[in-house]
Amino acid sequence: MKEGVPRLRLTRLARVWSVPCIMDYRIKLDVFEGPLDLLLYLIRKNEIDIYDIPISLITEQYISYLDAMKSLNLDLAGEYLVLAATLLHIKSRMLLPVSEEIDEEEEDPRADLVRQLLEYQAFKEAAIDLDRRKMLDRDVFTRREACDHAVEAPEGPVREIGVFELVKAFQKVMSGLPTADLNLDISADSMSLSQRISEVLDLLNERKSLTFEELLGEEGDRRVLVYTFLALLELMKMRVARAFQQGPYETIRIWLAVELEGGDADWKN
Amino acid sequence: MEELKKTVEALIFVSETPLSAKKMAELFEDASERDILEAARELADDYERRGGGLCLVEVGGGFQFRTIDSAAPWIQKLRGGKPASLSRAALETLAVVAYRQPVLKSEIERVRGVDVSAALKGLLEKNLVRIMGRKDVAGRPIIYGTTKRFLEVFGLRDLSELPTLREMKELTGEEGEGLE
Amino acid sequence: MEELKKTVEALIFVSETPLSAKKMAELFEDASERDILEAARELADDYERRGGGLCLVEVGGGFQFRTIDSAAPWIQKLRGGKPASLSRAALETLAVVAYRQPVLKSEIERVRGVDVSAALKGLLEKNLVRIMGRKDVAGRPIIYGTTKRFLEVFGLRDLSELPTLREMKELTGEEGEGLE
Repeated sequence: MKEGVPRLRLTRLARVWSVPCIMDYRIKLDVFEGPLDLLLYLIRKNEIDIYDIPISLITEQYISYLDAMKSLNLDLAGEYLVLAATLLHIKSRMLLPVSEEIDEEEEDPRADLVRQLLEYQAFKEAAIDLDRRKMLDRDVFTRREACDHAVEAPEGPVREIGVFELVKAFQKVMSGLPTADLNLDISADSMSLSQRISEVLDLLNERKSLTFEELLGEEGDRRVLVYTFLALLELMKMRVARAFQQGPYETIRIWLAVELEGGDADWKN
Repeated sequence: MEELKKTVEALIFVSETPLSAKKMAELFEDASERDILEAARELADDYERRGGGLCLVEVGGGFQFRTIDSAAPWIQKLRGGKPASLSRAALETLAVVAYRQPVLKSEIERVRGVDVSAALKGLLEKNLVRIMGRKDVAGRPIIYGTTKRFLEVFGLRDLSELPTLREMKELTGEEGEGLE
Repeated sequence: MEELKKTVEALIFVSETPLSAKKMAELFEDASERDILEAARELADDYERRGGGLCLVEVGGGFQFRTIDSAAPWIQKLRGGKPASLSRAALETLAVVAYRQPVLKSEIERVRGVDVSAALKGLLEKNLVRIMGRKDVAGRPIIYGTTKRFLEVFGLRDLSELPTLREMKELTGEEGEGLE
């Protein structure tokens, strides 16, 4: 989409609103950024005070707009229907007789919607402000490095990397695997487990052996407790740690099954 | 021209991203961050007074040379291809992230009233938005914020330079909407 | 400054390689190669007379901005201390370690489908990956995991803040829309 196109379309839209035809609706569809945007448009078109929206009128126009979209078999995002339901609900509440006493305390049924519209309007304007700024690589340009491939310097600091880049890299690697291997379920939980495994390893490395209680007693948090236990099971499965118990009811002691690499501070940091 | 000022000019020129006075100060033994800041701002004034094709701007916490905007059509012609531009969905999403950060996806969706997955993904890919971590509530949702690149692209010194959000502005009388 | 001269300055500035007057002339309808050559040489004179940190030189059949010689040591110092970015191989290896830790080299290689010795070595040197121990099986293979420094570089509090693949899939699930 070229810059300036939305404005062009909106102007055109305003002009043709009263003479609907298939093409116009098609144009209208991608002009709006969602139900709130459409509602703001209707309010502006009718020159309505946003603090005193005639709900019947707006609801009617809003719904006939949705009907038109549906009749054209255009994809109607669920969000449009949700707002339609909200409008109908407000309309029905407005029809209820209000008793005098609670009138003062009871909020106008439209209040929430108005707040939402005003908030959205503010961000819509903020978006326009952003777009009006001199944008790099659109309005202003900087020098480009002739050839800047990511060359790894063996030493020296590493540039800060966005988490998104890391996930993308992982996604890319995983996409090359058969689906059985994908394991899309890497959840926050398994990451917490990794974290705990690493911590338990550090602790074992430092202290050589620990009692079960010492290990579990480190943190009071129930969640951490569970992770500690799972981490221990994982380490035993990997045969990195071993647990010994002298006899029933005796203290369980955890040992490192293998020597960790030297005392190198590098991997303990 | 003074030696320090010359060097500062050369350093800013070769840096790929906005170069801060602090970073430059680390290179020199006998010049303070303050001296450097002064030299860089003098340079920026020089370029403005000269009124040529380049300007030196303070952006994203540093200094960067840029072309004047009147040259944009010719540069686009030289480089070929489409100019970088953001859709309205992207701009609105970016605005919510910028003003509300640290912010959750659900909050952006509440404000915009639509699903923002695609827009958010595009902004992450363009490195305008970043993942800041997770919120310590049930479900531990991801927290989003803007990047340094965001400041650079929109020519902002820092986030405080964003204009105030006109949140409670009356809607009536506001005509001529749409992006320009 | 004359409009053509400004534009010529901006064009030379943004060009990655020396830009010839001929190539610039192709962009303009109402300026000849000769006009452009004249403007560019005037600019070169301006910069020389100014005696700043930059100069405009005629090289390889075109014009190019360069920094003055005396700035070279500082530029080298700036570049030397510049944080390096990770290569794709390193980033992918790091991603596998991060998401699959505690992990063996053989597992990383199975996933990536290539030898990862060099990448792992680099990540160990950069202190992004660490040896967590050895697995108590034949050959006692080394177990790898990420470091605290890793969290710092990615701005995370702990590993559980890493987005899950499912969350990313939710963002990337929708096609089209958003940005172009």
